Amino acid sequence: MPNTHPCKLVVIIAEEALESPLAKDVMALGAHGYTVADVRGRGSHGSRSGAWDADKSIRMEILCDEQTSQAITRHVEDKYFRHYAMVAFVADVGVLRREKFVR
Amino acid sequence: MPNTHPCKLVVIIAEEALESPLAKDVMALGAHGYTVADVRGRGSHGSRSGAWDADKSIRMEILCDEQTSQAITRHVEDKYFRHYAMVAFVADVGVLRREKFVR
Amino acid sequence: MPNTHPCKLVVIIAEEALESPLAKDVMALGAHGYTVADVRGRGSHGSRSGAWDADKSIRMEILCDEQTSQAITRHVEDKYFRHYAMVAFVADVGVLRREKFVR
Amino acid sequence: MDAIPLFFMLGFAARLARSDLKIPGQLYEALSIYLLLAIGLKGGMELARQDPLEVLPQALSVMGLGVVIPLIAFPILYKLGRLDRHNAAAIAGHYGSVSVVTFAVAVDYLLARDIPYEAYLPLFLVLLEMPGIAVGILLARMGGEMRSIKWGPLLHEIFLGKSMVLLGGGLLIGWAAGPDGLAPLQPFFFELFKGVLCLFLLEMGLVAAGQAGALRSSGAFLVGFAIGMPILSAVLGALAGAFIGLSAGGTLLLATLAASASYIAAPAAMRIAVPEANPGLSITAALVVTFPFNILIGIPLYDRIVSLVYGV
Amino acid sequence: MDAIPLFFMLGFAARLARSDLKIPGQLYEALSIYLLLAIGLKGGMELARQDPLEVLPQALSVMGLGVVIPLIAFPILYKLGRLDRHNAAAIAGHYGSVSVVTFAVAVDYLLARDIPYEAYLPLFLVLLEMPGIAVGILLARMGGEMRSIKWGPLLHEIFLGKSMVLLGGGLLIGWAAGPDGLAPLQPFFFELFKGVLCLFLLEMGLVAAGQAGALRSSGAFLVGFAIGMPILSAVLGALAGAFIGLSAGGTLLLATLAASASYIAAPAAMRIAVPEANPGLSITAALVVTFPFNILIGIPLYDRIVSLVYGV
Amino acid sequence: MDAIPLFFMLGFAARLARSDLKIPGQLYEALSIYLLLAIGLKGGMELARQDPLEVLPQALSVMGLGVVIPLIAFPILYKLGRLDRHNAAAIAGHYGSVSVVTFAVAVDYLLARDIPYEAYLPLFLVLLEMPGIAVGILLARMGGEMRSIKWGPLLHEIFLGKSMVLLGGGLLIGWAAGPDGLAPLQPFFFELFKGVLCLFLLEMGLVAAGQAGALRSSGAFLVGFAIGMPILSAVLGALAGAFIGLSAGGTLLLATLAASASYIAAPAAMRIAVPEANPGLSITAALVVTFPFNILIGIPLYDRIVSLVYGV
Ligand SMILES: Nc1ncnc2c1ncn2[C@@H]1O[C@H](COP(=O)(O)O)[C@@H](O)[C@H]1O
Ligand SMILES: Nc1ncnc2c1ncn2[C@@H]1O[C@H](COP(=O)(O)O)[C@@H](O)[C@H]1O
Ligand SMILES: Nc1ncnc2c1ncn2[C@@H]1O[C@H](COP(=O)(O)O)[C@@H](O)[C@H]1O
Ligand code: NA
Ligand code: NA
Ligand code: NA
Repeated sequence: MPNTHPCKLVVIIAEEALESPLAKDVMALGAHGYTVADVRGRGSHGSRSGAWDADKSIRMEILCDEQTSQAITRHVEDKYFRHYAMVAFVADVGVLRREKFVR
Repeated sequence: MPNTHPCKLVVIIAEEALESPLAKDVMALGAHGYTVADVRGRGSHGSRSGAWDADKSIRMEILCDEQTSQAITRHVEDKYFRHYAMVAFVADVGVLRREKFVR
Repeated sequence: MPNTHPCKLVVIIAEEALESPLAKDVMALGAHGYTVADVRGRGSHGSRSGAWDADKSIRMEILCDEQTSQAITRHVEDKYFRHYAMVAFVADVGVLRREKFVR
Repeated sequence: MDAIPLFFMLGFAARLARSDLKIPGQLYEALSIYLLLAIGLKGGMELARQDPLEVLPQALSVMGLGVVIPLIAFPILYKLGRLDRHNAAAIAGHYGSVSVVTFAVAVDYLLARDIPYEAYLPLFLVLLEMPGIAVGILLARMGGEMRSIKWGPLLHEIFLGKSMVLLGGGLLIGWAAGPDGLAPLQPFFFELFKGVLCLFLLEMGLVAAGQAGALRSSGAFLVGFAIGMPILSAVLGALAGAFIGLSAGGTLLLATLAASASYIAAPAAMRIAVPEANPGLSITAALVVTFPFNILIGIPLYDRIVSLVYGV
Repeated sequence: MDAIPLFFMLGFAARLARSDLKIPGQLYEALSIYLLLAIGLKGGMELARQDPLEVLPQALSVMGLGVVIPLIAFPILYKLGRLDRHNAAAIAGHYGSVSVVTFAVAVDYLLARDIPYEAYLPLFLVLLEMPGIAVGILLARMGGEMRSIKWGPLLHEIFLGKSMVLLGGGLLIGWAAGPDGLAPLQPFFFELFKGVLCLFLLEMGLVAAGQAGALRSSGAFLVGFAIGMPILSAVLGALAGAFIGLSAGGTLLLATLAASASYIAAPAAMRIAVPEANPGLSITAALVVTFPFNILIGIPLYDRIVSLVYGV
Repeated sequence: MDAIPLFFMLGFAARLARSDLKIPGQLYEALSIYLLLAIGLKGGMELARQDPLEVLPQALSVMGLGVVIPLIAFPILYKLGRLDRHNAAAIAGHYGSVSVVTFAVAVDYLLARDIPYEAYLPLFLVLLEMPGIAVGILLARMGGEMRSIKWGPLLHEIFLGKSMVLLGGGLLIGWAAGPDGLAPLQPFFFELFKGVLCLFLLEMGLVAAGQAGALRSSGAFLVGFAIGMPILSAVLGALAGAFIGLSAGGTLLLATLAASASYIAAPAAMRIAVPEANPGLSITAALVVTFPFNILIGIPLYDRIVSLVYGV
């Protein structure tokens, strides 16, 4: 009998300049938390090696329910995708302690 | 014909103080390896910015079979969840070189 | 109505020496981008603590279509798995802005 | 030969040759924290010796310079260069603001030649950091969009960005602690300064060469702008310096400040305030062209300009 | 004015104003490694000049102080403050242990005033680091749970934690190498010390202000404790210093050590040994209240106390 | 007692005792960037004073030494040690190349004893870095596989690896800037050198002890090789030094270079060029055995060897 509960994992990889606006937004949209790591990479905006200020990227992951996941993805699509180097994806995972993540 | 084999990915995000106890535990419970990254974040215990010792968090991921995955998640639930800032989730993935991860 | 589209997420955890060869290879095999983080860990080649040059590991993730995902995993299997400390896995995710990731 | 440009060139060459040399990200941050604090402290220490009544009018003129430069740059970029409003305004803002490292290299130029200068000049560095950025943002938002500017977060970004806090904070601490209070910090903040600057320039060389690929797509106009604009601004700066009564050394520093373009504070502020602007353009201009131009060719050139102004 | 508190205040103000200034995590670690090693080296170097027969009884008395302080703090927290046993014990352990940076600030206070002190005092810093932590853990586990303490991992955590290894290791190296062996390390480990300390205090200001939000939920009692307890401990420390025959300067250092609360070694040890305790409470008390209190107000106050004790 | 080996031993002991002390990865990188640059600068500065006609033949002989050593080491490993071709060749390459930190410790040994040496010796450090690696790769690929070597990426890896760029770049800058140009960098790059070296050795101790577990699986032969080979190479180096007319101090440095084994440049190059070789073997030999042997026992021993050669 599994001890995990279905949950969405939203992952956003974006310019570091967006770290604090994104953090504010996802909390406002109903997430109960998030986790951020420093990353580097390459995409349609070219290489982002993370060596200096304007070249840094972050990877934010948010565990949340389906509804919040949609709210977050729609929001970043509307507000940030056009002008910023970023990608986002959603996965289905099973969380422990479900009550931490649902509204 | 896919070259991947079904496998569990257990992800634990926790206070850095737990890095070495967790590492010991997951190996003892049957995992064959793990990967750790430094992260920061926010959750029910407030913000953990990672700026200094007591404020650091890590993200550990473990590829393992179903049985080990359950052993690990149950163990962290019993032993650590009550007193530590942490979350954990499990995902279904497909691994290369299956023999590296199953008991 | 979901705003995400099915996509593959390939994750490769490997010695840091492989970062730039892998980056070149995945782009040549059809990926449109990748993201890299510094990690540490343990596996069949023992502990890799990341404390110094030869001991560092990276985690590369690539969002791509099924075909590219297979090309990448087969390639790393053939070219690198025998001689390097590494693992790789593939997950099904849903991406925003599908056009960024398919050929 | 002076070591500073050599370190920049080493970094530049290493990256062009695709060496795997990297300066770790947190070392870069550590070095820039150090440089900002040290410059602030030094300026503040000297400010303590100054008569405020003398410095105030100078300070106001200097801030005026920070407003004028982007107002000149904008039409050049928008009309002549046919860039869209957002990009023209964002780039103008970068050139209105200043580069701390270029300033440090110019100070070193004076020290190496024993040319005296008003030691409180870091104050002007602080004062010039933000007006240009603010004007750039206003220019981007002119015509209808004006109301959409959220001034709260913006002023916050500008005044509380890391470079303002470290420079300005250093200035205040230096001013409050005075030469005696700072004496025990001498070995760390002052004696190591040039060595740290060299290491930072190595990294700047790596970064600039890494961005050099973007030159091709940015077009000849932008490259011309990134060389011509600093010279024009340096002339304005030199005139302003003479006008407010600075020494020749101080005037060279002011001219260099005017000529320099920001690649730390401005990109961060513009990314949030004018996201429509393509950061590749402004960074290529400021970092890949203007920065090396200034430290390799510009400073000696501005020295000549200052000599002309002073009729030497 | 002395620069050290100014750096702390700059960091504190910057974070309160929500500046985006950050000290990179690995720079923080690098600075703390440096400070611990440098203090250890300096103490060890002076220890080599000392008569062991003279130091031994002093050392034992000092360790007694580390046992007594948490035994006094615990009932205050448990009975008066009505905290549960685990939290009361954990906090008591923090106050039994010491803060390395507070010690460094006190040393700087003496240097700035040319007050002599026993240069081997870092030895007492090392000796005071762990007894308090051990007593705190014992208090937490008293009554039935006693058996559940796994002493192996615990002693390991306490004696082989990074601050013990660096301080103690530095002490041993300094003692073995002696003044001559350390002379070539002088520029790095001693001359830069105060500058590095300032940078570290900038970061401590950022950290303390970042935790300040937790003050609201921690209650007035804890704030009172975090100010009253250091004063009480300082009095004990001053008496102990006089008793074991330290100079006035040395006594001030011992009083400051007694007054200081650990926010590096103790939190790490308690997190593993007493996970039931809420780390927010002890860190708020030790770092947000006691640490700034000590460096801004406490040290001059303890100087007065020492003067009283010495009847000056 | 000299502080340098003490720092290594502290790190080694701390890791063996499973302390949680860690040197952050980026601090490690920062320290190694510093050491490489500083050594290069110092050597380049002295090179400027040298007659090129005198140095050139020396330089060629030294590069010959870098070719000969792996050619001797390979048959020992392959025939005597019965390692497979790839591992034997990779290890031989490590011993043909050099260790920058071992060199720095030997320089410190001379300085502490006031023994003069040719100050341009870092040039030889640069020249010895790569021939050994290239020979190692050729040995690995001999017999059929020869064609499969991709020389382009390989030469790139060797000549543009970070240690070559920093050492060689530092050498060039030091040579171009000369003593006057480097004077303002003195406090940063030269006065702090030994302190930084100590910190680096602390980290090397941690790393070496962390790899020590691999000793068991590597076998007695490899341990013997990792002690015997350096002594043999040191004798060759001492003879070569006497032959090319170096002073006793310079000869000791050359002998130490010959005896040292690379654990930065060689592992990186071999990992790409000879992936079939097990990096555990070469790193255990070079880092866990040879490195500590050299800094603790080897250098004084080679000093004796040099004295014998010079008939003192
Ligand atoms: N296909 C991809 N797979 C993984 N990460 C990606 C991919 N494309 C972009 N990224 C990441 O997202 C960042 C911004 O992407 P872009 O907007 O395409 O430049 C890049 O710097 C990468 O870190
Ligand atoms: N909903 C969430 N999504 C992603 N990460 C989370 C979430 N909640 C908590 N975390 C991470 O887990 C850590 C501890 O969580 P908590 O115990 O809720 O304070 C946080 O600091 C975050 O890094
Ligand atoms: N079971 C596992 N789960 C997660 N990460 C692993 C696992 N096994 C290995 N790794 C990672 O992959 C690296 C190389 O693995 P290996 O080739 O097995 O030594 C390790 O250092 C870990 O970072
Ligand atoms: Na300007
Ligand atoms: Na105390
Ligand atoms: Na060698």
